[in-house]
Amino acid sequence: MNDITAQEYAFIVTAVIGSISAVAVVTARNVVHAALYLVVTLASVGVTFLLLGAEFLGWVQILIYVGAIVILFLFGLMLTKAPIGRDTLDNQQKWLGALVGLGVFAGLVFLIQDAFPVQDAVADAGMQTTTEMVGEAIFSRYVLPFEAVSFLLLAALIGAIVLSRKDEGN
Amino acid sequence: MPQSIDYHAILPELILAGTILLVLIADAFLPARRRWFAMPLSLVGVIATLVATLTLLGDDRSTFDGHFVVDNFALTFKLFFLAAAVIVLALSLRYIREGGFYQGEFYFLLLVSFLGCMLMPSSRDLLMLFIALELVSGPGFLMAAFRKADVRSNEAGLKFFLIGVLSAAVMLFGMSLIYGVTGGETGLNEIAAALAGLEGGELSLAYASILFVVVGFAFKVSAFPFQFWAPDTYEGAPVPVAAFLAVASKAAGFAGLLQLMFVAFIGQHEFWVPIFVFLSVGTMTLGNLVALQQTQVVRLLAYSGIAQAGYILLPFALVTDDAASNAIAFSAAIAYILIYGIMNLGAFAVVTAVSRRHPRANILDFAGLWRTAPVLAVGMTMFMVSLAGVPPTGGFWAKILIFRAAIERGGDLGIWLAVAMLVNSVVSIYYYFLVPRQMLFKDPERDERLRVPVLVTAVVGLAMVALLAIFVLPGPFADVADLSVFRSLAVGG
Amino acid sequence: MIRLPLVLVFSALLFSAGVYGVLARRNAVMVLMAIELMLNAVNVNLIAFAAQLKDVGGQVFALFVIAVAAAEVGIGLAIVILLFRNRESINVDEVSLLKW
Amino acid sequence: MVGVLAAETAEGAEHAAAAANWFVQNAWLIPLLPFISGVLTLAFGRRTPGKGPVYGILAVFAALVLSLGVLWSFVQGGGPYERTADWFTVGPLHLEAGILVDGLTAVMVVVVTFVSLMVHVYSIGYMHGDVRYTWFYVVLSLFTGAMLLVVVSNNVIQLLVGWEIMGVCSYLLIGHWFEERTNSNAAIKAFITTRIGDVPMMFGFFALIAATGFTTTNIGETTEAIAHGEVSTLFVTAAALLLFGGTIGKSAQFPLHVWLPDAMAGPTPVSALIHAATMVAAGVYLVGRLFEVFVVAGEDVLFVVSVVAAITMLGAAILAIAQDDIKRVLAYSTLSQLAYMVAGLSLGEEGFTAGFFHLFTHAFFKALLFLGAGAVIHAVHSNDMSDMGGLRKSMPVTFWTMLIGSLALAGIVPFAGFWSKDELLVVANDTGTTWLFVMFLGTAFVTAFYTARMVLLTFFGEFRGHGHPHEAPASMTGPLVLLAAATVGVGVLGAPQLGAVFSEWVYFGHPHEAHFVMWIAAISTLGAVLGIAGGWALYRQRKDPDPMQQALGPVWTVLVHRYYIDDFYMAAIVRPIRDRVSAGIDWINQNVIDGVVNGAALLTRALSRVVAWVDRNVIDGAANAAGGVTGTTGGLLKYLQSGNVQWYAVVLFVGVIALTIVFTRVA
Amino acid sequence: MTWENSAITITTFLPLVGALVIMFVPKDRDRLIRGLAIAVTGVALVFAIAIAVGFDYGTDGLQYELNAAWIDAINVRYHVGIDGISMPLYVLTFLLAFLCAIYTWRFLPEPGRPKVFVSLMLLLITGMAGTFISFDLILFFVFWELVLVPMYFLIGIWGSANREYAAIKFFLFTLFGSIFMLLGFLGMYFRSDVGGQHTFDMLELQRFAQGGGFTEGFQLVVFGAIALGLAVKVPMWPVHTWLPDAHTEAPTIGSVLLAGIMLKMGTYGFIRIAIPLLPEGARAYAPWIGLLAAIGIVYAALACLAQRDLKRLIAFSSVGHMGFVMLGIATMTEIGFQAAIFGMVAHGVITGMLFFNVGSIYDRYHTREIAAIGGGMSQKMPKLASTFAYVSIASLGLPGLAGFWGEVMALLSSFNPNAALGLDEGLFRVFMVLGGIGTILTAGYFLWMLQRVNMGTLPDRWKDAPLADTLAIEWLSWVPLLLLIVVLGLYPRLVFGMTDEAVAGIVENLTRFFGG
Repeated sequence: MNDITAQEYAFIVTAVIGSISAVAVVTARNVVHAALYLVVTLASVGVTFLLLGAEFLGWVQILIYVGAIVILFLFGLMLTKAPIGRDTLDNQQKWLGALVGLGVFAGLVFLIQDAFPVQDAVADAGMQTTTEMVGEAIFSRYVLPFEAVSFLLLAALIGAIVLSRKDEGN
Repeated sequence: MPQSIDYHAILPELILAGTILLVLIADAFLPARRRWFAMPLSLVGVIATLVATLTLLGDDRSTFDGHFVVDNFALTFKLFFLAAAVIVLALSLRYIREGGFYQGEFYFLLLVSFLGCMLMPSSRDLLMLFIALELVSGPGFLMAAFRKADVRSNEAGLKFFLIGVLSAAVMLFGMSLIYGVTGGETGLNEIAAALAGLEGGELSLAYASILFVVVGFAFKVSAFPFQFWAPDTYEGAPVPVAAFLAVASKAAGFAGLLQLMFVAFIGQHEFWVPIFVFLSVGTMTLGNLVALQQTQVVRLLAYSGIAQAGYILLPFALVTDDAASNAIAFSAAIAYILIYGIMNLGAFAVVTAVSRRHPRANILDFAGLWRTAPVLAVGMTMFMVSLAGVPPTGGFWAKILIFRAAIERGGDLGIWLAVAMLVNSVVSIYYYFLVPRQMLFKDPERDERLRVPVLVTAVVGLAMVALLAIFVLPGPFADVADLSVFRSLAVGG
Repeated sequence: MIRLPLVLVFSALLFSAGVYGVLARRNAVMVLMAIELMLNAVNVNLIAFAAQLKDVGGQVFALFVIAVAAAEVGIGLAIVILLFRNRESINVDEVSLLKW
Repeated sequence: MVGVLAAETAEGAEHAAAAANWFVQNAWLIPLLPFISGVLTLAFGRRTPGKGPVYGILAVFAALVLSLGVLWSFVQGGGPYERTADWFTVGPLHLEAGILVDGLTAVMVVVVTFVSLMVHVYSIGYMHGDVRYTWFYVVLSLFTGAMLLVVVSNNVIQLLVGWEIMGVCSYLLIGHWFEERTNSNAAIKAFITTRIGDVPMMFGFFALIAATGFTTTNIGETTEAIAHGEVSTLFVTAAALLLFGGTIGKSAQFPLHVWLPDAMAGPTPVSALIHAATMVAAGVYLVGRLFEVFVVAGEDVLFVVSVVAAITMLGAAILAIAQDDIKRVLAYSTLSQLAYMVAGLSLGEEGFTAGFFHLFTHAFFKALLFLGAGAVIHAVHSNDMSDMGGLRKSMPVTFWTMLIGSLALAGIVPFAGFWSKDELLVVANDTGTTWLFVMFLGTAFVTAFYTARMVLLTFFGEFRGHGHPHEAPASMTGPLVLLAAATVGVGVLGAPQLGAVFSEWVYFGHPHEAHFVMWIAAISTLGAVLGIAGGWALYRQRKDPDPMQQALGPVWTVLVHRYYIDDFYMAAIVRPIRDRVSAGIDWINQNVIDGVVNGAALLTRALSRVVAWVDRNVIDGAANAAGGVTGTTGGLLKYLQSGNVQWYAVVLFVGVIALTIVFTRVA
Repeated sequence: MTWENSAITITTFLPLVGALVIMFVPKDRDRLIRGLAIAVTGVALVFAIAIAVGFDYGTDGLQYELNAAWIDAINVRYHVGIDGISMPLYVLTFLLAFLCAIYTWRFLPEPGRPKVFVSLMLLLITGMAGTFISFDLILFFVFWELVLVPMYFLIGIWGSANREYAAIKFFLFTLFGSIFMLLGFLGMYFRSDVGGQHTFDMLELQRFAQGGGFTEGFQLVVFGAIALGLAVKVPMWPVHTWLPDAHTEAPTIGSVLLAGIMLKMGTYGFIRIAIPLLPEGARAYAPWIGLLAAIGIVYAALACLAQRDLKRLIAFSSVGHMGFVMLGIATMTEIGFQAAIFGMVAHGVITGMLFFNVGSIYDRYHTREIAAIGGGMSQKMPKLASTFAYVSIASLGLPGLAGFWGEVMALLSSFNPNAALGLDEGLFRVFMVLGGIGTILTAGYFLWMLQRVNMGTLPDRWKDAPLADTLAIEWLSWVPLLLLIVVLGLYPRLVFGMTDEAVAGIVENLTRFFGG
């Protein structure tokens, strides 16, 4: 018995939107459009998180990605005077790329279907995870990687500055 | 769930982290001329870390629910990384100073990478392995592009970055699936347990995800067909960085791979052994054959490094149900990694010195080196001979040990792998002797002495002595490798 | 509520789209975007499993992935900009001074 | 250590039938002395007054005295005596250094030491002022020592040692004046040719040793093992023939005779000692020493021997007729005389004594002839008889002595040659080998003829050379006189009328009763006289061209070209091997064998190129192809350059997918 | 550590120590460096002789034995010792080393650098000496390879015009061979089972083999592999092609040591390792070894006739002489082995000396082209010429000189090969005949060479060239060899006496193994 729940409806809609925009991201003629499609995709992913009951992650997704990362991209695009126009956006091997992409998709879908058949998948209520739970986990068992990541971010920050800044010498 | 943390276990990492911050801060306050102080500072920090690590020798510790372990395996690698760090720092000093780089930042990034290396062999958890890997790579991307003015360097960075991130993504996808099929496990031992119970579709999905995960590390160790970035990056990056990538970062990759394969996925060996047969043979063959064509020493070393990676991958392909022979293979791999590190660092040290006169460091630029810089020439010859696996050098034992593992494994597979390796070794001799040939038999185009930084000379001498020592007394060395084998294998888990 | 396979298929699609992007896009920034798609696919997987298994670990993992992704983007853009400054173009397929 | 490396001087058992006197017991001194003198000469010769001959002469004289002492013991009816000392051991094979002294040995040592002494003295005058005067004496002494070593050896290996050392000394002396290429050529020719004979002989020795199961090399024991051991007759026959190879080489029998005439390039005293009296006789001695093997091998082998001897005998004698070089005349005569001896031995036990008696006499008169010829050459500074003539007035001593020698050679009573030849004829007759009897006679006739020719052309008629030849110094004439005396005297030792004491010293099996057959003596003398008469008729007055030339016509040309045998060897064997075959081998070495190896190396490198090419053009090139699909020209150009990271990415994913499909066994 | 168990270790490593010491001598102290080399090798020689004197030749066992743990991981042991077979070669090694050191006092080819040269030479010596005393396969292999590197540099740096090609060729050839050899060793290791443990120890392996431990099929394969490795070093036809090049290009010292000792390592390996440890293989391969040896003898002699380069000619002659050695070994008889060892020593002394001569000739004429020299050497340099002639004649196997015994005994042994192994008599007699032909040709090319170099008249172009006759330093380094040539010739017991027992032991085992 599989009755489609409300969340599932919502998810399917989100997923469809997200998927379409995802494809759009990698096919758009215009870089800025691509960036905007990316926003939509990421947002839909965030919504998916919420639907899956991962509130904290959902908001983080929306805030960090939509709020920060995409902005970074836009800056990048501007700084590099990204050209507008189809022919220059794709390289000569896009058909090959398409082929590979489809291959990957097909393969994955097959594997997934093989592992978790849709028909006998049950849709039970996922648990509501609260921010505390996440936080607790991070600061007990995952504190070490947490620190490590902070160093990674620090390094990225410093390095990015070093590399991207114009220095007088050269 | 919240439990007390064993701070002694993570002391080395803490000290290193402290050093990193210190370097960063100090750099901000150092006057331009004094920027290079960052190096001695880092050196001190690293040595402190070394000491701290030594204090851990002997007993096994584990913390964070056994997801962070300090055992012989971890310690061996940590000490190796720290030694490598010392050497890379030594190589960097002049190079970075005279190359007009951002010194403080450079050392900062370098140390962060090494922090990642330090974490790698202790991580018994997918997440931590992932983080450690990124921690090694991230700064690596940046350092590869560190010769800002040079387009080649930029390219090196970009290629390294793209391939790196890409393979990371694939790996992550694999990890996520594993997380799923194992019912939410990320600890390696738990995963092993969980995987044991799988069958049918979930199993095949697990297989696929194991493959994805392997990809991530295969990239790191530049195994065929994920090796493309290596030559380009080594060529473009600053030489010390290339040295770091070729030795430390590669070793870190292997450290991770060893843990994954021999702990988490050991149960599935009949699935992934064929993969490693393919990876190993493919890698060594491609590396050797393409190396024959190289004209630049760094690229030569890159391909030789690929070939060597192939040899190191061979023990993975030898895994069977027999714990004893697995243990032999395991220790062979470790031994090879360590020796490989010594000879490669030595070689890169020489290149660093030569590149001061010949930035591109073509093989031809080494002509008559034994007139202009005898020590380097002798050293380089030694390293090449060792890489070729010819006595009287440590490289000889390295090969013998792998060989022995293959034979002990027995069966057609063992024999054929041994033969494959043998054939490859023979082929490799040719190109390894291209360089000594230039250095010893050709005349330099100008016969003035090459000024060699003291530290570089020291490194070269050290490496030579080490290789000779290992050749003469491989016993203790082999013991170290044996000790580093996981308890789980040693007792036959 | 939501059946796992559906979510997984969604993530698979994101991932494949990313793959295509990485292979087909010339502009380095676009390539970065594609990579972000792939990473997001990973997160979707993690969250889905986490929900299915009622385990917080997946969420934590996802959190780390996000953080790392952010770092990667930063690094990537820095390199791209550096490249752009030196050669007035960031078309990946022109990046080929280094060759066999 | 010392125990093993120091020779145990413990002597092997002394096998002495009758009381052996002191000289016999210490016969080992005989070869030793010349060796020592050789070393001394080499060390101090240049610095001693007279530049060195003194050592050699003293040593050889001492040796002669000892030899006479040895002979004396047999005159008194002493028996054979053997004495050995350990030399070394190789596995089962136990080698001894030792001496075996019997009648044969006794006679040989006397001959060798006597002639050698003569030559030593003679050379003082003849070699005076030579560039390598001292060196000459060094080698002369070494040779004498080696020859004596051969003669006294009691085992084949020791014999082989002496044998080869003789060869080298001969090589060195023939090439003494090596500035002339012809001389060095002759030297090499001599060494190699004899060596060709020596190798089979060595194998023959091996056969002997093998017959004893590789335990000993002692001549007595080995021959015993051959004779009564369990070895197939084929084995024995083969062994005998192999051994005879040595004789063919050293005693210059057909077909290996070619080296001896050329060997005349050496100084004349050398020709006298080595290439007439002693070394060439060693071949004959070898057969005698190992005679038991031949006897056991039986008729067939002996027949082969006799055939070889017969061919050489007559062929060489005839060649002697056509020679202008006086030394070559003597050389060919030596060939044929040696053949006499071999033929004699081929007659079996009866011939044994006769053969060696001829060896004995021949040594004296042939040495005499050579030294005489040397004196002549010394006087006229030419070897060619066309530059001589009428010398009997200017150098009487030489003339008379040489005359004696010639008569002996021609076989005229009462000179030595007559008795020995006569013996041979008698034996041939007794054994009923008529054909050989005829050969002997024929050769005797020819011999007489060319001898006469030689004497006449040299000492009669007008002097045709340049300058004023005069008699040689005393150091040279002295030996001539002594040898002449000997030539006259030694005959009696074998004269049946006088009891033929020789046959009591030298015999095989039981002493052989020599007897005189009047008619045979008559016939042989008649033949000799006829020959001389013919010679007198043709050469009393020298005519140009040589009367025989018209007489023989084309045959003469054949003779001048030595039956073309040398030319044949040169063209068919020496040059092809030395020049063409070797060059071919060298070519093969460089291009085939080495080629294979280098080829393998090249192959690997080629393979690497292929792979690198694949890297460049397939992996990246596929990208170019992909580019080609939607190829804008610019795009194409762009894609022609490699190192494209996105292509790397494609390979990465294709790799992943491929691995997945290949290795993930989807249920 | 008593003298008994440390003697050979000390002696063997003495040169190495010397090399290390020399490395710390400032390189402008030229004389000091060369002097040190002479001193070190001299002391080593004295030690070696002391060892030889103290040796008990009455038994076939190991003496001065030392068997210490080395690499427990794969049960490799530092097992050294010396027996009658090793002894002569061991002593010879140090003798030649000493003489080379003396020779180097004056003669050092371009580009000079005595420090490096001498150090490499000493390293080389340790390596060579080591191979003769190793009784552990890996130890043996290590020394074996140790020799490779310094020789590679000696040729490659101090060689003549075409040195580089020669050096690399030499290196790759021998390395190629030795890899197969190593394979063979490992094969034996893993097949061996001594007390439930694999072993590399030769003696234990020999016992194991005697007990029929190795199957015949296995032995065929492994013997093939090892034989290939050894044959390259010997060198046997047709894998000899590296030798002429290496010799032609190598500096005098290099040639002397190469011909004098290094080649022996191969033949020694056959007697010490291949045959005792793999009797079945030995039996199967003996005829083929014999065949190749016989071919090699004739082939080399013919090739010599075609050589224009003096040094190359002598190099080829080495191939022929080693052919006799291998022929002796192929017979698997006591006489054969004895002959082989004697042949090795004799060839070491004679050919070593020949290369000294050629080196000095080159030093005078600055060419090795026989045609360019053009004869008449005896006129200008009688001493040099006569030593050259003397040694050449020794080399063509004149009885009474060293060269004779090796050849004649080898041929004698091939008259009747070891029956216990069922070797075909007729076949080996054919080899014997070929060998005999070889001796004739050998005489041919040597005499021809002498004719073209020594004899004749000095060409005008050399008339006023400064051709100095043999120098004092040359006499110093030659006289021992010149004497040894005649001493060995007259008194072969010097070697046969040493090797007798040990060889007897090996052949006994061999024969017993086949129930003879």
